[in-house]
Amino acid sequence: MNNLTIAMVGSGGTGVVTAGEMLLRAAAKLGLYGVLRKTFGPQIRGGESAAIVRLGSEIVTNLSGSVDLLLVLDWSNFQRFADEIPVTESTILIEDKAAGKYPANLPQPQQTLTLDFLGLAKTLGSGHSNLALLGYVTGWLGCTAEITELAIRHRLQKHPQETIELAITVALGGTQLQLEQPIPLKPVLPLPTHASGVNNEQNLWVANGNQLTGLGALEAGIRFVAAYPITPASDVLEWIAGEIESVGGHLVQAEDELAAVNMAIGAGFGGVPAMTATSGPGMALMSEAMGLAVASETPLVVVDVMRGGPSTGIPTKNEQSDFNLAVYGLHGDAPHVVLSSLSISDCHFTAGWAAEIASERQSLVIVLSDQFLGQSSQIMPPTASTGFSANTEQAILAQGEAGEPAPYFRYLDTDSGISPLALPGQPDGMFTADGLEHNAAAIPSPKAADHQQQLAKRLRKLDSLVESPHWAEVHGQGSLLLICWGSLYQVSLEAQTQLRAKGIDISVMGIRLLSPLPLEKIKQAMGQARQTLVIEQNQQGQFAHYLGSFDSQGLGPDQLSFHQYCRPGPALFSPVEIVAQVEKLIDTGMSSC
Amino acid sequence: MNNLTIAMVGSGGTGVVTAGEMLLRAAAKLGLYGVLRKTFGPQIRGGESAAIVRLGSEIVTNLSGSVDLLLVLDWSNFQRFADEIPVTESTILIEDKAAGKYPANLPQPQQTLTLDFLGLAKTLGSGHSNLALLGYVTGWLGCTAEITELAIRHRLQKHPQETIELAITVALGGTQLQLEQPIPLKPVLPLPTHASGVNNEQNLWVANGNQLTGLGALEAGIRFVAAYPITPASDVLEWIAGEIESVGGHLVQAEDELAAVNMAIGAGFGGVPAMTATSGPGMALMSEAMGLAVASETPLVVVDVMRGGPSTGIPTKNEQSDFNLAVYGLHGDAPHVVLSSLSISDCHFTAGWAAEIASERQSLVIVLSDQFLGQSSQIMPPTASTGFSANTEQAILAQGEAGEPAPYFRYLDTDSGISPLALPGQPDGMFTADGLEHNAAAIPSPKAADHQQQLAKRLRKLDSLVESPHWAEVHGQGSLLLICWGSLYQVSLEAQTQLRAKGIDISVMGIRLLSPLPLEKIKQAMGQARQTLVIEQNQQGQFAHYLGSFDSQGLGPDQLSFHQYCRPGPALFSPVEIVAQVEKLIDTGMSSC
Amino acid sequence: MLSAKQYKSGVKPIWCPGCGHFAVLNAITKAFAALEQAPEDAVLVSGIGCSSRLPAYINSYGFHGVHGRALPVAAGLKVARPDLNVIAMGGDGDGFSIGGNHFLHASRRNVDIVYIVMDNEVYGMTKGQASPTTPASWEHSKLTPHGPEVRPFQPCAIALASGASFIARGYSGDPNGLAHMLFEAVQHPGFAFIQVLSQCPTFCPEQKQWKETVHLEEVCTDDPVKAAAFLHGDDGLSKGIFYRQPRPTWPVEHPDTQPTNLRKSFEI
Amino acid sequence: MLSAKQYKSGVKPIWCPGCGHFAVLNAITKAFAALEQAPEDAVLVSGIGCSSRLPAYINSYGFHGVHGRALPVAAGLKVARPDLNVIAMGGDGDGFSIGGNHFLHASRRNVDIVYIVMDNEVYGMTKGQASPTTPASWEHSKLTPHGPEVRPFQPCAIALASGASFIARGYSGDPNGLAHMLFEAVQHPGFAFIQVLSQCPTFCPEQKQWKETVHLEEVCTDDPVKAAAFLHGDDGLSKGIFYRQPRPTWPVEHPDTQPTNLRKSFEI
Ligand SMILES: Cc1ncc(C[n+]2csc(CCOP(=O)(O)OP(=O)(O)O)c2C)c(N)n1
Ligand SMILES: Cc1ncc(C[n+]2csc(CCOP(=O)(O)OP(=O)(O)O)c2C)c(N)n1
Ligand code: SF4
Ligand code: SF4
Ligand SMILES: [Mg+2]
Ligand SMILES: [Mg+2]
Repeated sequence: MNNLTIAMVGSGGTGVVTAGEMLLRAAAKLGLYGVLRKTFGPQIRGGESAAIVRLGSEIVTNLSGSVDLLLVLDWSNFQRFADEIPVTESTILIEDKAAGKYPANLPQPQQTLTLDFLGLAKTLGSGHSNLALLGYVTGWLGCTAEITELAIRHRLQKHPQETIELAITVALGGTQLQLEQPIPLKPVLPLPTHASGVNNEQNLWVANGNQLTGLGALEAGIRFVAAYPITPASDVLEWIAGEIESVGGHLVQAEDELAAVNMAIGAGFGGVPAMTATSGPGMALMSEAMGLAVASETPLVVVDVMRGGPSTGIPTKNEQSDFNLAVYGLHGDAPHVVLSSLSISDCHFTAGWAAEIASERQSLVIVLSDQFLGQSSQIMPPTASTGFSANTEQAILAQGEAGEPAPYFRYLDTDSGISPLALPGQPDGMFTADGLEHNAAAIPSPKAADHQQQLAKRLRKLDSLVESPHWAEVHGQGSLLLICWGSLYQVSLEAQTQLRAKGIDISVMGIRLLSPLPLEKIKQAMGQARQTLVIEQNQQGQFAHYLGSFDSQGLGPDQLSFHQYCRPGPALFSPVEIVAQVEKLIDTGMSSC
Repeated sequence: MNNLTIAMVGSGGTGVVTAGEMLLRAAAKLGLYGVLRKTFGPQIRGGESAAIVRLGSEIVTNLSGSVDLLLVLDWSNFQRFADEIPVTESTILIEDKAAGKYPANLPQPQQTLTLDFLGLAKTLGSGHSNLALLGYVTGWLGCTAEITELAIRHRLQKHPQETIELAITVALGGTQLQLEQPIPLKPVLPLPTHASGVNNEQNLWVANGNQLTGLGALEAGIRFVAAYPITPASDVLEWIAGEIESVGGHLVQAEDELAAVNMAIGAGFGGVPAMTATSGPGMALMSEAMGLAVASETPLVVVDVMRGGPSTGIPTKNEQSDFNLAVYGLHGDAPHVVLSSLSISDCHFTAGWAAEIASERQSLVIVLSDQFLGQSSQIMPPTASTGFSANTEQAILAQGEAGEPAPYFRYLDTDSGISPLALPGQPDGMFTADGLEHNAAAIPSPKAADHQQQLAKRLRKLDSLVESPHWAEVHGQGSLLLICWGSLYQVSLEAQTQLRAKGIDISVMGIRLLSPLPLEKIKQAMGQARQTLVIEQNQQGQFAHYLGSFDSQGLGPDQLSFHQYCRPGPALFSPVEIVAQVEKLIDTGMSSC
Repeated sequence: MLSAKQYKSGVKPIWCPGCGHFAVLNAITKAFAALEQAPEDAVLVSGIGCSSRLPAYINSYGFHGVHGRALPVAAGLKVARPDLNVIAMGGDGDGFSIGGNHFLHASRRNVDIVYIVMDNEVYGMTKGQASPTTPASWEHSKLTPHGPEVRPFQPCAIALASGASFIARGYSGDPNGLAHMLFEAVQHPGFAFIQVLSQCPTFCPEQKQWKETVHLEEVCTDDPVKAAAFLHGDDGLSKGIFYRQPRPTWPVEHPDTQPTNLRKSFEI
Repeated sequence: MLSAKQYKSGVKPIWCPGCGHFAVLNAITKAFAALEQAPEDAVLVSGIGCSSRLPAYINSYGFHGVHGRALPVAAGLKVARPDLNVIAMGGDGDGFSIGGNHFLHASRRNVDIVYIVMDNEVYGMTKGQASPTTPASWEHSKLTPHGPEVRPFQPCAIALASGASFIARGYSGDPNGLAHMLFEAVQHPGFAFIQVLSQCPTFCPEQKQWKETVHLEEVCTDDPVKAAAFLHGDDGLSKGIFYRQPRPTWPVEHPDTQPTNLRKSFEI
């Protein structure tokens, strides 16, 4: 075991999530890798909450599905986390004396230690048992006092000095307690060599996917963002709001999603790369205007950070059930691009790519991220610059070439399907963009020939995308091919590692380009594998249906044949769950959805 | 030839569409069958327009794709109708003297007659050459003066008496002219025996699909309709507006589609069967709230009268390109029902069935009609009562049984998936309907077990629908199976007849239940056929993809294999076009989309 | 006859301690007791937000819809089922931001429903972003780090301009006053709008000041010109019933409507 | 310098003979000539409706969007490209029915754009249904056979209550007056709203009467209370610039904004 999962559970404002954030940062300073997942009850404030921190000496991108060390400050409503924090006989439990009654229907863990964190905090003049707990854990992990202190200072930077100093005192009290009443488990992580001090050499980041989506977008040149808050997408927008002005752009808080998407379209029409971010209910509202972006060929990026559906559903939990809406949810024949982010850090890359495609193809690009990727913080090496650019260099070509204004065909039927685009301000390019069907000269037309020309052009301009090397990440060479997308990719890679340990080699494909689908490449990979398993986190197997829909078409010998495993949220997929599905498939040749 | 297509083309308010309506009614009174299709230029008033009337001695449900007799009052902008009114060497042309110049790039028709309709009208004190034309045609068809007169009176019933009398005079002048300068073609229709008088025996109707959708809805018990105007759905709403109060219901004109769909949901929650009708752009806006209907299990019928897309597209023309939006366009896993109307008269049946299903399954039912079905008028026998009923008899069952209020589980997980529904006013059934995920007792819950239970229940409750005898209309027994939906069904039946004449037997399946898909029944039919051809009127083959997506799933021996032919609007599919595709398939074994 | 308490459903509110929405809940139960409301004949319809969770906490029927659409759901329900007492409710984000259009049109359509907006000048549920009523200089949301820099929305003035026939403003610090307004609003025929200053201690602790600044104004008038002059000069912190002018509600009944044969119009 | 005529694109309007929208088209070209507008620097943004077809008829850039969303498209464009002269336009259905929410929020947000609503009190394009401004008793639409029976929407009063800083009403029978208003509106910093009584002879022939009933009112004020009193008593047929009170436009520039390293915040 070179990684370790620690869950801290509290209630009534005990601050376990704050402690989790400090723990992650302390671990980063120690040179460890890790992921933090926060989870809350329905209350806005003061309700039960939990922080799950998984640490490792190598990159950690997802959760394991199990908990090694469970720290509980309050047992009430613990059952809310039953789906996410399984207690087994092998769990090591540390509970606060004041945590209340151990839940009746929970198995007894391997070892239990009851400590007086609250008492300790009170002795030191504070009510914050969470900080005592934090120091207890960081001490156990081998953090120096300096590291614990730095982590606290970072998290509390906006608080009064007094509060910060007291917090440090309480935490260090916890570290002291750990020496007296140690955890009956050694941290099994091979700690980095500089574990005795602060890690200054390795320049690690702590970031979540939503922030990295923002970074990818701004680095690629997005300079206009329209926002309407929605969980779990708000922090894409909030991160951008804090940064976009410094790069000369603007974020507008719109009155609703209809306004947000249309504002972004307006900016895009003006030649300023534009984006909006939302979640399922908001994207549903954007459907009509997304169709306008398609028909008027206006660049537009829409990020959907998926949550549980349908309707308001389960707003704070993970699911991959907006696939259908993203791929098929426009009226009319409306070809557009759908991408999926394949990891927390890949949110950066995919957002950048989306911005570039939207601009280069004058098209709508939907990015499917999800609640896990978006809201989980990860310790990671800085993501590389993506190099993507949304600069609209495809503005009209021949302008002035002939010495006088050439006739301008905004929607010219070119080989590539991409027509020369003029921007307001260019004297030779005046036209009226239109969601009404039009001819090449942008004049409204209901003629069959114009309609077919424009439909074909809009479809064709996306064709060559499937040649992009970014279409997917493929890892390994096995006789079984595991196909997935979104946050399941990293979990699948871990399952791959676990399977290899059992002597089973699989290859894992995480598809970044969901639409247009790189069918040939997928077929090729499927052809090399003996079996294919498609997994996804929704009830109906939406992606699998989509993949299957490309079958029968050619009626050729290369019919697609694959197995599938799907189930809805809110519980995250775990590597073990995927391993079990692969083994079941290998054993029986069967699988179900 | 037992049918005949007459096209009348005019411009600048010449009133050919009015003449077309009168002609259809006169034909009905004569005992003929027929269809009238109106088509307009982009202008709201006074622009070019055309009426295409196809008449027959047996039921006529669609157009033929060709024109036998072309009557032109104005040649300017004739090219606008090039897609719909093909002129060939065999066309017989009658033009008004004042019609202007014969279009340069048009083939010369078989015979041309230039007559002075305008002069005739003027002589009689009117400017309405269209009425002279009307009388000319009705006379040629064999209508008595009485029939022509009745048709005019009906159409002009809201006009001053004077206007009506003058109109009749002009029309009868046209009839007279026909005796002097006859059309060089005999009406080849075997006229009904009572052709010499008014048909009083046979109780025929003249109706369009939009009206019949309204009739089906009201007869099945829809008593609340929320409306926002949109072409080509407005006349569903307008017809209902004129009738719904008389049956004790209400129609509300809403401020937008978001309001319309939510109003209908509110009424449905109150136990009053409710509906709204719209077209692609409006349905896109309804996506979010349709998801609410699914999650809260509120009965709701949404009729989408499809037009050309994407975006504003081609609002007045036919296309079947909202299939994807209807089937897949909700966020989250949101099972619902999608039906398609299979003919003008079937709009009645399908709307009724939709109302019954929505109520009986507490579900969202989308009905896909299309511009052709919706806005084309047909002479038909009165449609039979559908017998469908949206009466919400599934309201809570056990109420009061125990002598005191029983605990009420609004979202009880039953075998059928249908839970007992209480309506406001019932003392024992109080609950809060919710789009948030909830447990069986309607209390919000983000738990995996509740989510899976409710998702499964909402999926399961639609399962048995595929057993309904109404799932499709299947006609004939051939080695080739032609699968279609919507307005293509009737065209396919005519293609079937034409093919039979050539010695080729095919079977035609018009699918009424698009989702959930009656897969087993389709497979069975496909199993019996040697080849299957799926046809539809959109660019991307949306239905074919959907059908194909059910392949690979079972990995069984019964993989779906079919050919497809698809193309977008605005031009209507013709029987000849389908015949050609079938022959091509038989010849080469190949087909393309 | 039920006591105010008996109108509580027993479902535990998810609200933060000190949230103003508790007072609104209490005011509703009090008004229901005073109205002797049969629980099964009341329907509380809401959108999405902390405030919109309220219906589940009341012992009656409820509909917790989607964000911004409480009013159309409520209007559809009331038109279809005029026998019910339909009360729409939600937050300032729900009602004035995403739901703004329905607010305009409900005001002018005048269906006989009550609409309570729990206005805390913030998006509570999504963790503290500015709403339309947030002061222009409020810098506490990361989404608008310089403050929204937009003139706040004036709900009562807009309700008036849109044609609302009953306009009032209550305050969560005065649940009895609010219960009284609600009592009046339910009895008012037509669309009755109550803006409630309902504090959000979690994201707007500064709203504690309301205790000092909210002031009663006895200005109730039936003259739109007077009401307009008052509301356009108002500081937004006055409370009271400001305007009350009953006018015909929608739908208008047409007593001469005859049952007809639906099929008649198709006959040739 | 271009003449008014040179601002016409040459695309033939689809409008009916006598349609009021022709006058609006002419007023725009006149105002552009007076403003010496560089055609390539103007963008006309519209929704869907007869009126919304206008952009294609002007020699400039145009964006013909979807129904009801002209204002957000225009606002996004103007914020992104402050160098452009952005004019949003559409019909009463587009702007006050489906687009009502954007009207409210554009009024209060005060982005520097002009918004022209060609108000013919009807949905022209969809063949004559009632719009929000249709008289309650207008019985000519099959969709509302008894008339809408709803109090008409009062665009100027609502604009005022929402915070619009320039409010005017013009008339298609007076294109010169309208051109003048538009000239002023373009020069007004912030959101400038012009309601144009623009007749639809096809569906509302009774609007010919406007020639007699529309009257000029010289009441322009910068006092919202005065403007409110006037607009709440107004008959809807007065024309003139009613209100004009420049206030800071959005976005507010923050001159102290420094270029930062976007990646800084992620470092541990
Ligand atoms: C279509 C849609 N957009 C956004 C959201 C996210 N959302 C949920 S509640 C809310 C705002 C709540 O604010 P308010 O209505 O003022 O209620 P409060 O929580 O302050 O009581 C938002 C934006 C959503 N659920 N649906
Ligand atoms: C989402 C959507 N709903 C409905 C329509 C249908 N529609 C087109 S124009 C229009 C109303 C036009 O009225 P108005 O804005 O007053 O313009 P006018 O034609 O009178 O100038 C409507 C309802 C549409 N195109 N899109
Ligand atoms: S966040 Fe604010 S509005 Fe929401 S429950 Fe807490 S105090 Fe109330
Ligand atoms: S219908 Fe009315 S608004 Fe439309 S073009 Fe004709 S006159 Fe103008
Ligand atoms: Mg609020
Ligand atoms: Mg209009």
